[in-house]
Amino acid sequence: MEIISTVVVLVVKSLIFILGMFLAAAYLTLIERKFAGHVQQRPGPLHVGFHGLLQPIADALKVLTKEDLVPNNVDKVLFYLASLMAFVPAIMILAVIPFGDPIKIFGFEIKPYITDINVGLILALAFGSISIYGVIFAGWASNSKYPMIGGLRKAAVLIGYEVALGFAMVGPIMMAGSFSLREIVQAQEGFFGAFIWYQPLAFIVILFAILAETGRTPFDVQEAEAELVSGYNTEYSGMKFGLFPLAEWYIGTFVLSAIAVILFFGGWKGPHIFGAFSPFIWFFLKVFMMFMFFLWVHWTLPRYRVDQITEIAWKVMLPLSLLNIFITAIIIMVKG
Amino acid sequence: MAITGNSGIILTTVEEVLSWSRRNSLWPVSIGLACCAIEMMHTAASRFDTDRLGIIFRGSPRQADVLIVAGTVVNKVAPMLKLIYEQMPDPKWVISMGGCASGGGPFPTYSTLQGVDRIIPVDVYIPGCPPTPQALLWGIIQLQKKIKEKKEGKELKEIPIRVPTESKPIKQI
Amino acid sequence: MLWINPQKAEGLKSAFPSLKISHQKNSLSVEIDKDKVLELLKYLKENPEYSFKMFIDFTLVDYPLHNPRFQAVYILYSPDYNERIIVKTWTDETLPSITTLWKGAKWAEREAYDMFGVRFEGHENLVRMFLWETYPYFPLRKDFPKEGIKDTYLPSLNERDNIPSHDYDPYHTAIPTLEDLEITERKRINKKNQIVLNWGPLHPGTHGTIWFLFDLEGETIKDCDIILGQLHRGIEKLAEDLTYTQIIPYTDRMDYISALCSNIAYVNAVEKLLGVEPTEKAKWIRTMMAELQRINSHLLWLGTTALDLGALTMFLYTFREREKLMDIIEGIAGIRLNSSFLRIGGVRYDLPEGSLDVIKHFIKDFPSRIKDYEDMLTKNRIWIRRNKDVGVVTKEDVYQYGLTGIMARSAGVPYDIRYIQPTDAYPEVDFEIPLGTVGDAYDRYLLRMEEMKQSLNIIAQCVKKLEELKNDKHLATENPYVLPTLQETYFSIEAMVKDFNLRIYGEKAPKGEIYLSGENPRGELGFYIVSEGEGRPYRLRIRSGAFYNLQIFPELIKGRTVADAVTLLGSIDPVVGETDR
Amino acid sequence: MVKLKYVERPKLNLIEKLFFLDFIKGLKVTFKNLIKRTVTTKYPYEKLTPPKRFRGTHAHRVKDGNEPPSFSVLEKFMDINTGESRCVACYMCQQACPVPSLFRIEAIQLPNGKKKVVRFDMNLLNCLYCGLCVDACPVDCLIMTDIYETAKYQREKCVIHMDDMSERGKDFDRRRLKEPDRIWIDDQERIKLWGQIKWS
Repeated sequence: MEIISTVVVLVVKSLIFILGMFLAAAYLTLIERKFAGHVQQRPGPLHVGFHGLLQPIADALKVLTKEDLVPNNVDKVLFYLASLMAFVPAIMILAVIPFGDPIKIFGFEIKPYITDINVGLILALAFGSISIYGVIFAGWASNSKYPMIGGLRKAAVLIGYEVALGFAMVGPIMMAGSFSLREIVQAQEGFFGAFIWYQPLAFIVILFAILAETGRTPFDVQEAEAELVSGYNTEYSGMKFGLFPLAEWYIGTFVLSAIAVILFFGGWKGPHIFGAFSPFIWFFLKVFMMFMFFLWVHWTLPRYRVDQITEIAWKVMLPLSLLNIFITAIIIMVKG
Repeated sequence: MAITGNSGIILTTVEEVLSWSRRNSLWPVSIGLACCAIEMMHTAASRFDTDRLGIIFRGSPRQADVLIVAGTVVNKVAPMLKLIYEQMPDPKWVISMGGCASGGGPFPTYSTLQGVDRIIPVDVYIPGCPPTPQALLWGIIQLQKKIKEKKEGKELKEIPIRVPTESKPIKQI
Repeated sequence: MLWINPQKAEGLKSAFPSLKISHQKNSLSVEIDKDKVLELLKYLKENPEYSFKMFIDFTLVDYPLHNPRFQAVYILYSPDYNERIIVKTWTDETLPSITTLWKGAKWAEREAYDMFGVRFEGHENLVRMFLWETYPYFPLRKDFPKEGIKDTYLPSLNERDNIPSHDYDPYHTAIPTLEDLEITERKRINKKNQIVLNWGPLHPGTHGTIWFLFDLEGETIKDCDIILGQLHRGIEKLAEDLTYTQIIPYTDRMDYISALCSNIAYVNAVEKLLGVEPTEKAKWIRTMMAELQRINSHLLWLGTTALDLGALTMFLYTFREREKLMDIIEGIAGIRLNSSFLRIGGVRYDLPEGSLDVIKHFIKDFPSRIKDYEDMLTKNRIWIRRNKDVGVVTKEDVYQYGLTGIMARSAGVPYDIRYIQPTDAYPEVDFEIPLGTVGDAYDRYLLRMEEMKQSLNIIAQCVKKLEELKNDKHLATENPYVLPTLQETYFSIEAMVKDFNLRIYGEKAPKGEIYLSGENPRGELGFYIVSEGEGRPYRLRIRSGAFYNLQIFPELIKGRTVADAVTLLGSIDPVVGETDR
Repeated sequence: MVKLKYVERPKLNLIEKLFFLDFIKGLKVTFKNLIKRTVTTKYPYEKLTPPKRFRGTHAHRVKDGNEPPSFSVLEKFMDINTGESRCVACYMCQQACPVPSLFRIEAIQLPNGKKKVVRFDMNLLNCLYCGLCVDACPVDCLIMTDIYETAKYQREKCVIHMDDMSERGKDFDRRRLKEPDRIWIDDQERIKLWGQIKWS
């Protein structure tokens, strides 16, 4: 009985998370388009629904009912697999991200996370790395030159920044003394307890790494439109195409923003001014601010060349994150 | 040619919803050929902003719904353009922007294709050299009307959707 | 006029006794036998007394009744003495290639082969320039009809049953198949490395329909060639059938981003040929409009280049300012892009009410926008890293390839037509010509930004002057070659008859030739017009700046990556309408 | 006077490099624009009115008593009633046009010796909108209007004929004939992009 109830709870939770994430991702596209519009002094989606509120639905319906075109000379298995490989790991990271402390509603204890395991962060990194395969498969299976180059570029960038990202996360982990994301949040007490004040170097490295991981400028080499049309997903159409930007630009950015908020901004901690849902609101507010910051950078800066990006990854970001570990270790040792 | 399935017996509401989503999310291929491409860029820019109507430009034809042929199509580029059109997934539409694309325009010469409709079927013709952004937007609205009409299987005729009169009357001075 | 001093030209006779010197009102040309021409050009290039180092243009003129049939025309420029010279020779089938002297002649010779079928001995890869490899005709020959040979049944797919219009013909000229294009591609480049990447012709990043072929190893470009002609509309052929006034709208559509500048270059050449002097006011209006158009064009360049390098928002900011300029041009000329505003002897309309106020507002407002752009890009480390040391052009390259405009000035060569051969009101305005020190893409960016500021300065001076000239005439209608205005036609029968005459027979230009150029935002746009005393030009050759500037691209890109190709192409800033004509 | 000058190449100093001042400058510009008002004209709900000089679809002015003197000279050979197109079939527009084939003008000889224009077709798909035909018209008949919304589903619909050109001409004259020759007349619409302009 115990097992069944756990399974049911898990399934229900997962469904809520996945559906919620889909909807959120769809509306994140609208937020991005609105934001980009206003940065450029235009309104963005406006006439489809009230202020473009139905725009994501129209886009989704259209993309779903579009002819599913598979070019003749592609490797069919990999071609289908690639879009899943890119999308599923991005969603799976959600499994380890806590959105708040357990709360009690109608006597039930609801845990706003799927699992809380003590290697949460490592799992998140691992899932993040799997999505590289999606990109490489997409590039390879398309049997076309632009996707090929785009895929290889993206792989080079991801590998470089995965390392920097991992090492930069070590700083907060050392301070919290745990890999569990929940415990990391609990280690940050009060406004000045947030790790951003102690780990600014790690934060900068992680900012750059997230930009690179999610393919936003200045690191969006994989789909630099002027060079590679639309990069590794050039040959994809319909919903198979839709999954890529959804996974990468929206879910990826959202999830990684959540991790960054947990690591540096004390997660859902904040003054209890919104009542019972205060932790959620704080958490989503912080993640949203983070997301907006990425958008802001995306719509401002030009992009690096791919060799310059990898150069920065290996020559600047990696040493910086190692230096950060070193400094943190010394401080912890001195303080005891 | 472009619209599939029009039995008229089942699921008209579903079809209506689909037609609504299609006409509100027309993604053109960002391919510019000549002068008209500049006006097409202006249409996408801040002053006129096609994004309002849900139109965003995609680089790859595989992800696009509309081919806006913006500029002179010369014989040498015609097979490529046809290839691009064939790479687009159904349902797809073609807007022929400007005189050159629609009918050869002012270049009745040995090297110019006299109308892009000789190689790909065209849905909307926009005269002009080049058409202003407003004229292009009007053409896009005409295409949206066409998509709506096709769905209902009616004869094509001018129907009043939420569009004011032609060219706003000028206040008397 | 910048022609070489006749006495100095006589000096050439000592070395080449068979030389014929012809000194006309608008040109100075020397004629020599075909087998001596290479020697003469070498002499002109290397002798320090002449030092015609810079290659401007090469073309052919077809005289079907003359024997030999084709006249070859070389136009050279001497930067040391600020002089031009035309060298001519006659041929029937072959000519010696001058690519050993000037690399810039490579494409010009290919174009001549493409259009006239004259072969060049010693050319490294003589293939078609604009048309495809299996195209059987040579279109610019006089015996080829302008509309081509309509031998293919190619009806409209939409309207099979009814005839769409009175000038519709279901028969069409042959269009190539994909195999034909593949043959064309094969002829250009041999695969030596890993993959041959087709960059273009219908690609978001190629600024139109240029077709690049990259032989790649990884992402490094080992070899590159360019296929042009995806927008070859045959303007040169069309022009032979039109009166001088009727060609004006076509010059718009060549360099469609700077239509007014092209108008001005063309109209100036025709006016010199006809001996028409535009009115004072027209000159100032032209200068003002040209500079507005220059800002317009540079803004488009800035926007698209920034877009190509990833700064998406920049594109929309520049287009916002372009909208303002479009508003001004629309208000004055009547149409936003291809304005056809100029007429022989002046401009089409006088300035409308309120136009100077709007322009003044723009002058006041624009510097703060430039500052925004500079804040976003100039010192941005990404921008600097992407642009620095990409495509370094040296002075020698400038002379070898005939580079003009920003490309020449970024290498430190002060080659600006507004400076060496000022037309219109340019002799009377003050401005600075920025020069680069390194010659890379970053220099070209800085130069263009500086030019926008200088253009603003010129516009301010023009506005001041035009306020004084308020009641002057905008068209020199008293001249017999100038079309009367509508008001004159309505009220005077003489004007109506003159109008009818000029419309039907064209402006009968005296027999002769002229080469005159204007400073386009993209480089020197020159018009070489041969008149046989008729109302239509016998041959109109357009020397396009972008055509020659683009020619250096394959050399500069070797050993760099695809991402650099975007930067370099952006900094060269070609417009396909002008390169292909 | 024209002067030559060499441009300076700016360099980043250490402080700018370390604190990302170059990025912050750029972010400042985008933020400044984020809080500004949009410049968009919400076509089709709002429209820019083309200026009077705008070269849009062609039209014919009709015989309405405002003809120029040249018309009265040429009218003697013609059979034109009031309210009909002023065209006198002089073919000057066709002569002036760079693409003459786009015109198709036909006139017949009536029994009373006068001429009547029976056909005046223009294929707008071949038109350059250069305005040379308008400049050539000696009787102020052929004009260009501010109509630009001309997208059509069929190619044959893009050919305009004499009767609809006369209608368009009447409509245009009714709306805009008395308007001054101004750079634009819809200041309220354009204020979004331009801001307040100081008119003299």
